Amino acid sequence: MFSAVGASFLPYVNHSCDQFENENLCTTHVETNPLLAERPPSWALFSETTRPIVGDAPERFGLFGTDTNGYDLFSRTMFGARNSLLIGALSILFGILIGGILGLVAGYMGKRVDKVIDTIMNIFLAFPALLLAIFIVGFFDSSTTTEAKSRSIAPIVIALVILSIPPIARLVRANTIVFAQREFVLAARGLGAKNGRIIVREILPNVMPAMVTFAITGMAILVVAEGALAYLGLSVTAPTPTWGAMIFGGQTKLETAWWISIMPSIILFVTVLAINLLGDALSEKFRIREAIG
Amino acid sequence: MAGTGHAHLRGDALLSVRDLVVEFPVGRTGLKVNAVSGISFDAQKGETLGVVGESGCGKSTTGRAIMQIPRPKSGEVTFDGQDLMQADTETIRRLRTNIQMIFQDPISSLNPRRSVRDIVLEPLNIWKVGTKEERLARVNKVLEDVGIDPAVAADRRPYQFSGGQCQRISIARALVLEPKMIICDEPVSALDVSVQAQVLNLLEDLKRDYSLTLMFIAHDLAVVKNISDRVAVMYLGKMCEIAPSDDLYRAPAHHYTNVLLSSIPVADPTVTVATQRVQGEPPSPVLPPAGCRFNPRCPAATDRCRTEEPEIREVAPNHFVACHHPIHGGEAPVSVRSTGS
Amino acid sequence: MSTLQTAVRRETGTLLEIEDLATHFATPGGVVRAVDGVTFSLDHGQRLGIVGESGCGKTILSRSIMGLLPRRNVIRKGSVLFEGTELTTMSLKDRQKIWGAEMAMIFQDPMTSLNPVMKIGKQLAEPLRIHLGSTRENAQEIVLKLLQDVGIPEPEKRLEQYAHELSGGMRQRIMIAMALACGPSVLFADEPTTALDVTVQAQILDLIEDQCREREMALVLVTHDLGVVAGHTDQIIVMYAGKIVEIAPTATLFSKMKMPYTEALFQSIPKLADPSHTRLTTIGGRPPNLVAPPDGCSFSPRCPYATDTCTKVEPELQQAEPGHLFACHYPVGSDRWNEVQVSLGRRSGGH
Amino acid sequence: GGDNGGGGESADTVAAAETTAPTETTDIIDPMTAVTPGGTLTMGIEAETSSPWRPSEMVCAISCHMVARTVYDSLMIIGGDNSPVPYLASGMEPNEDYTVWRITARAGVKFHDGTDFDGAAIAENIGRHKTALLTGTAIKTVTDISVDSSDPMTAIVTVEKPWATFPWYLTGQIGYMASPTWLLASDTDEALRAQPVGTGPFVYSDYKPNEYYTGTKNANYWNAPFPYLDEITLIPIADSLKRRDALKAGDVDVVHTTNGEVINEFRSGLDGFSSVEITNNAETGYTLLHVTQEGSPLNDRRIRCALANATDNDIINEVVSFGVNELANGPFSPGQVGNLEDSGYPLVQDMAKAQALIAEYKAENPGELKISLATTNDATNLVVAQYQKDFYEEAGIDEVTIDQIDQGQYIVTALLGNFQVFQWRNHGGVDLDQQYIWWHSSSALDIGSLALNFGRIKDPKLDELLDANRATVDPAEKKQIAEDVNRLFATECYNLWGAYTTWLIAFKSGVMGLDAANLTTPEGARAVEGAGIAGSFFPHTIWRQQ
Amino acid sequence: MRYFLRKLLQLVIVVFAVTFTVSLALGAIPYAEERIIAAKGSGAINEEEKNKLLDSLNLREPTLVQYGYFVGDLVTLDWGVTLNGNQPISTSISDGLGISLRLMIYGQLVALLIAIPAAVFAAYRSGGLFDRFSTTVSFGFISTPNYVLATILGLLFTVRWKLFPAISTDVGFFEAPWDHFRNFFLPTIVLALPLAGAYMRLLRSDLVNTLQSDFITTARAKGVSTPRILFGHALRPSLFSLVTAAAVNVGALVGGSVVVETAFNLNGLGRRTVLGIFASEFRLVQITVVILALVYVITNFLVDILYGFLDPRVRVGRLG
Ligand SMILES: Nc1ncnc2c1ncn2[C@@H]1O[C@H](COP(=O)(O)OP(=O)(O)OP(=O)(O)O)[C@@H](O)[C@H]1O
Ligand SMILES: Nc1ncnc2c1ncn2[C@@H]1O[C@H](COP(=O)(O)OP(=O)(O)OP(=O)(O)O)[C@@H](O)[C@H]1O
Ligand SMILES: [Mg+2]
Ligand SMILES: [Mg+2]
Repeated sequence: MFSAVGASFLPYVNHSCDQFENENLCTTHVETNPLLAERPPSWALFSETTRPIVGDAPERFGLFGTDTNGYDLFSRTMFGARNSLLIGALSILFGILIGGILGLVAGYMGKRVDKVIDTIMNIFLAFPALLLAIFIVGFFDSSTTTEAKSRSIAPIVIALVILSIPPIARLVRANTIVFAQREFVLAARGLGAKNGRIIVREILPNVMPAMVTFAITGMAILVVAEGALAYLGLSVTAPTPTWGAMIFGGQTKLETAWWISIMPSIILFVTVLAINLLGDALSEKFRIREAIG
Repeated sequence: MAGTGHAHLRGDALLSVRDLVVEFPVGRTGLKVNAVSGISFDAQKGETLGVVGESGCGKSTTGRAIMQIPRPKSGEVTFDGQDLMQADTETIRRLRTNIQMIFQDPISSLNPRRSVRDIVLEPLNIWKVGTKEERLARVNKVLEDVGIDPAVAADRRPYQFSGGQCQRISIARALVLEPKMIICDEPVSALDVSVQAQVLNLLEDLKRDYSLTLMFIAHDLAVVKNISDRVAVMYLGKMCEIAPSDDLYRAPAHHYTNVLLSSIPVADPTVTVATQRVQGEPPSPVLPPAGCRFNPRCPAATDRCRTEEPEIREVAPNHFVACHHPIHGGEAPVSVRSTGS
Repeated sequence: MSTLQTAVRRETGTLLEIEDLATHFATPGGVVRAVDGVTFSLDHGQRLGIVGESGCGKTILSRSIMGLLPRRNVIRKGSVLFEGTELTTMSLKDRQKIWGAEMAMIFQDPMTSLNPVMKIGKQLAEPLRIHLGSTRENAQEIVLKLLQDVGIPEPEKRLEQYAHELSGGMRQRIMIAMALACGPSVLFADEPTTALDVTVQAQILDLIEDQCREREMALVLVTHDLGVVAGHTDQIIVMYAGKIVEIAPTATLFSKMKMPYTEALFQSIPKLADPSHTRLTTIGGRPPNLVAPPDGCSFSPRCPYATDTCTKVEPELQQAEPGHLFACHYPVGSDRWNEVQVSLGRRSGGH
Repeated sequence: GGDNGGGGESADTVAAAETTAPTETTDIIDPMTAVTPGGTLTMGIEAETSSPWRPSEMVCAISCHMVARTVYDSLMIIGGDNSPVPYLASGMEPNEDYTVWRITARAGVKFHDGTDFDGAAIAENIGRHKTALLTGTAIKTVTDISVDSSDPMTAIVTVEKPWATFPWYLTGQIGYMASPTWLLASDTDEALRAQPVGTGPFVYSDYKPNEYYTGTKNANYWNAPFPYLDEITLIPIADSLKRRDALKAGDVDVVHTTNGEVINEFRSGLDGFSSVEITNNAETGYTLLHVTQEGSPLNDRRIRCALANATDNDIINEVVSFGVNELANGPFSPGQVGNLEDSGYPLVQDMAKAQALIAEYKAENPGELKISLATTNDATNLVVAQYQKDFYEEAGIDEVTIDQIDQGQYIVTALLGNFQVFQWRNHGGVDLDQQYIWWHSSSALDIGSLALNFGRIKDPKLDELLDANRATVDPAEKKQIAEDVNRLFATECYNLWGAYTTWLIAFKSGVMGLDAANLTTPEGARAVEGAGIAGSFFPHTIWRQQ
Repeated sequence: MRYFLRKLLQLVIVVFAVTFTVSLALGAIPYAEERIIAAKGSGAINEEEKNKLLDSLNLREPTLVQYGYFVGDLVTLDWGVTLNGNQPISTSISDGLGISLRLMIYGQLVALLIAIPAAVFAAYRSGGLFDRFSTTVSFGFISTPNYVLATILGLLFTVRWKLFPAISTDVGFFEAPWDHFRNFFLPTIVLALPLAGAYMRLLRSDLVNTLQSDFITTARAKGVSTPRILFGHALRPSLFSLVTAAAVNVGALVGGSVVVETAFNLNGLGRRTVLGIFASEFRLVQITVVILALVYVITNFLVDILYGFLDPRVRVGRLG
């Protein structure tokens, strides 16, 4: 997904170099290929010019312009994709893993197990999501020592995972119940298969498509959710770019330098749309495959 | 009807079921469905026992209860000399392999996401039978036996097959562990007449080749007659009548059996169908009628039927019925007489 | 349209004339020729059976006649004249005026065919209120009468119930009552009893027959069960791969079937009269692929009598006797047929 | 860290009023002639005080003072000649060596609850500050507060050491006089604490935290003809752009702001709106360094000064404040005593020097050089932090980690001393003595204890200068001391100076009298322009053109 | 009946778990004591006062005792005053709840008013132009952060066109309906648009499935007009996911509209909570969490009943 978005923009990067007489700007672009960069490109690399081009508009600088720190927005957006999508992907991955297991077990075992899991999910849902996130992220930041520390993506992922478990578990549970009633499950039991085997071999493959579709949509949602965390300052520490943090960072400059917020917003939107269309396409594919005859 | 009693049970059966009771809770209401209310029957080795009865009368539940899915509330299920009701989970798991099931819906009974080979291989994998090669060889053989070309079909998935082919695959899966008995739960109800014929023929052949005992559940009496040696008629969780199939069709003793028989549409416009139609709607298994469970709809019901549950008894040689007023005369407990008409 | 009016109009003649009707679906896998050039007509009050294997296009045919098809990816050809009016070119609004009023339909699974969240009474009253503009009270009255007609006990109570609270048989009766509500001149019954018990099936078939007679309503009974059509129709169409392969008055068809497919179908039914363990005749092979139907006669790949001619030349419908048409190069009773029968060690008429 | 309030004593000096309003200026109008009294006014302020309205408990920044001044009068105000003049007090006299102060209550003044204002009220009010976290530190040296046995209108305050500058403290939070009856009642009834009772121009009428505070005209105000307005409402709107929007949309009549974007917008003139700018007595935005932390590289002067040299404040000012502010070279803004043309602090970036300093340090102290930089989640602060990170890293710091913490924790982090580099803004104020508690080693407690000397500066030289300033009233001497302090900060680089804050007050045309200098005492003294706290004014004098 | 008892039991367990965690959570906050003292601002500078303060908050009791006190206070509604002494906690919460509830209800209503017709039309012509257009727009709404939307709409509607106030005041509906509308319009829209996007997606896909059901064909065969089929027959059985999502959002929006509330200066519960965290008003936050949990639990309970109305089959538990 990421490379698809990234790759389609790469030719423009090189192309945009032609517009500049200053060769340094071109080389900067090449050097800071966002897909390879270890850290986000900073204006310090522009030191040939006497002063960084700060908050400049896209029509004058770069593809997307620069932000208030003089960072090239295009590079940061691309680099931010790595973080945002990583956060989204990791969160949904673990969410699916844990939520999926809970849902499968609850749906297949039913009865008491189901009730216990349902209650646990309800407890999680009963906490306001926002506060849960604040608390979780805060918990991992808890030391107020003088030690240098910057928040990595781990606590953010954990917060998002916890937020995404209940809905995933519910979805998987609902699907599992449908398949647990199908006769091939009965047949497997009749063959002497144990519960674990039935869940893994018979039910999981059938619930998988729904999970994958949900995962894809869910990832889009989580990429957006990271933005909400950024609003509360709970996302990855600056200057590491994420889309959420970038959009938030430019929010106060919407009147004077709209591109700082809007450019990453557009990319976020296009990505979310693309991810979801992919999800739709996948689910369509699975649907046809399940059809009879 | 409402057959209690064990008059019809024989000593030398492979499978023997006594007073089987299965109940289910009804949603959130606290009530219960009396799905099976004390049924007894048996099946001898190599025999095909047909079970008929209207929808919801507990046929499938009976079949599953034999396999202990779910475990019945009470009763006795003896298979091959072993009491399944008393066995622990692990023993049952092992014993289940001796009794296999084939289901009504061929699509639903095959996992749509697994290849045909995987599906048929699964039982062997579960029980770790032989080496990998041996398992594959066995799968191929069984597939061939049921008329599926393993070379072409093994890698496909169920949705790429027709209903009849799917049913064959599910039969192959049931056969691959070489069980002693197969419970067929309406295996042809969802199939076209032409395909139905194929599957019925196939079952007959396999029964011979694998020396199987079959329990064949259906609601189509013509189909059941074609395949069965003996036929048991159920109504609302109870046993009505059990007899060798030709006898049963020639001379039904229970009024419900009679109604069933006359309801079968005959593919011959020249035949005027008997006008015997069942009255009223099927009662709910949640609140079954007292006495004989068929009494509210029975043309011959008397007060006795409304209060006293009839006991199973023999009305002709090997022809057992649970009715106070069987069709061919014989008020219970009147001595058995042969059906002359 | 009041019952009286319809009765007057029904006096004579043809109700429906279907001419070269074809319905194809454009799917990603190719064009599915679900119904492929069907021509027949239906008289007032006539009971027609349509039989054939699963997937041969019975449902699509009956829906094509009504014009009740999905909007997208459908290719339609041919003409449907209802009382002389062309239906295929009619606007949706006009067709909605005919649906339920002039032509009604009931379906295979009465559970899924009833709205699970709408009270029975409301669903029943809907066609009355739409087509006849009945008031609530008025509609209720008619509905109660209808429920009595279809033999539902305690009709008042049913009005307030939901579909899931009724038995399968009762649901199908509700469906029938709903179809009959506005006194249509033709009822399409698409496998109305497949989901039901034999005992209930018998009741429902009786009911349909009674109502047709009482209301002088034409019936199109779609089924794959030859037994069902045998007792309840005047005429039968046998379909195979989207085409009519045989059409005959019911009695004629059963006694003098011409098409080997009809024959095979008939022979594969287990018969009560036969003793246990009677070997059944089967039709080999698979139903044809409707995307790429075989050349020549579509049944040829599965037909024991097929020759090169069959695989190359598509047989036209030909007349055996008035009202009995079939499409076969080597019909039952032909020389070729006899030859093969002998080679198979069979005599005519099955076993 | 926005304007994390530095306490009431951040009050006031004198400074030449420097108002520049391009379109329309509020000239000093004789209150007796042109004014039309009446009307209501709504003002958008930048923060909720988020503290109770009892003077000893407030954590008071500008907005808080704006609200407090409607309901309370301070004992002293800063007069037009930049020295404290009595306002609610009728007089304030020291003894010979400035260890005993007699404060006399103005006669005939009544609190809003009808009780009399007297010496006991003064004693009660000042006494309450003794146990307070912030103001308690400020008056730590006060040993006794009593009422003169011979004159019930006079309170006597005794201090440990000579404290010549004490009157400055009574121009702000410590000087606010609340009704002792109310204070007492609110000790038990917590709900009363949010319904202040003072002697001020407006009587408390309604208050919803974070929503609004409303006062209605005190008809019996002792300093007639003030106030002019019938009613004043203050609405906290944290976001400056939103505050401006609210003004433009007509939701409020007046706003104050330090946002460069908004200031520029009003500077260029907007139809229907006027503005005044206040730069005197302004706070200095700066970056705090923790300078005595064990094992911290910041203990080394070279590192601190390297950071100072590495920073290009020009660009930060340009980007963050749209260049509206003047860069700072010390703690005292222009016009403040102690301000120097050249304090020795690097005003322009000198990266080479910074790199040299760090290289020197590194040669002596091998190993990785890491610094953590604390900031809040505020977008602007983050921008600054990222600049700092880039500057410092370019200068040779191996890794600068930005530590984003929420505001609640931010202040505590500062108080506890749990930081290395910290963004901060405060220290407005007129007299150097008002910085005593922030810089003196006596308030540099151990890390982990709440202390106001956040950076834990423990410099005997600085202590000496602060103590000397406290004991004198001689302007020349005070000037010398303040300049020495300025130079000391520049040499030691205890703090990294940023820019002096520019305040702008924008208002609808027709709002008049938004100038402290319009306030006069009954004795005829005028208040200083800017009211001694940049960004604020006295509500007394506002009126609306009808 | 037994079902409701069971639900009730679950409700109790959830509430217990939430209160317990919340009570415990205080211990996990770094420098909680210092933060409380700093927030208190006064009266706590010397050890004695400090201890008095901390003791009065039961902060030094063993965990279980703290929990006991917490629950006791909760139940007796003895919630005290905020640390800064501005307001009784009960007033703060009830004021905030008033604003947030209204905002939530308006937002949900508007979102549903937009989503339902759009979804119905999109589903009716699924794959068509409108379907694709509305999909894109939905994702646009879903992926535009609230604060961006708030800023843009704010610039247009308040500053440029002066149609609505830039900062909303909590004007009661019955006092001044028009002002109430003006003040709540923009926050409602900002809240509603992303919701509408999500709701539309949900409902559309369920509707597409429902429209393929047999009973829809039955209705068509009866001659029912298209709008009536869509709204009268197809809509209700398709509402399950939507209702579930909307129900979950009830809780989420009541406590989680910080962004919108902040953008329009509305002092709702979400904003109060976040400000409460920043101002170390832990007790306020704790109690708010419990209240929000109750809101969640109660909505869930009501929605369970609503399911029964949406689909009578649920009432007898057939859908399990
Ligand atoms: N898991 C279950 N939970 C609750 N009730 C059940 C369950 N399984 C079956 N029943 C009920 O038990 C009764 C008997 O069901 P069963 O499936 O055995 O009937 P059947 O004779 O096989 O019917 P059919 O011909 O429709 O397959 C029915 O009333 C059915 O509703
Ligand atoms: N919407 C559709 N798109 C594509 N193909 C379709 C569609 N509807 C039906 N078909 C195909 O058209 C053919 C005829 O279908 P139809 O439903 O008429 O069969 P049928 O004779 O009624 O079968 P059955 O007995 O199973 O009901 C089938 O092969 C089916 O797969
Ligand atoms: Mg069954
Ligand atoms: Mg069909």
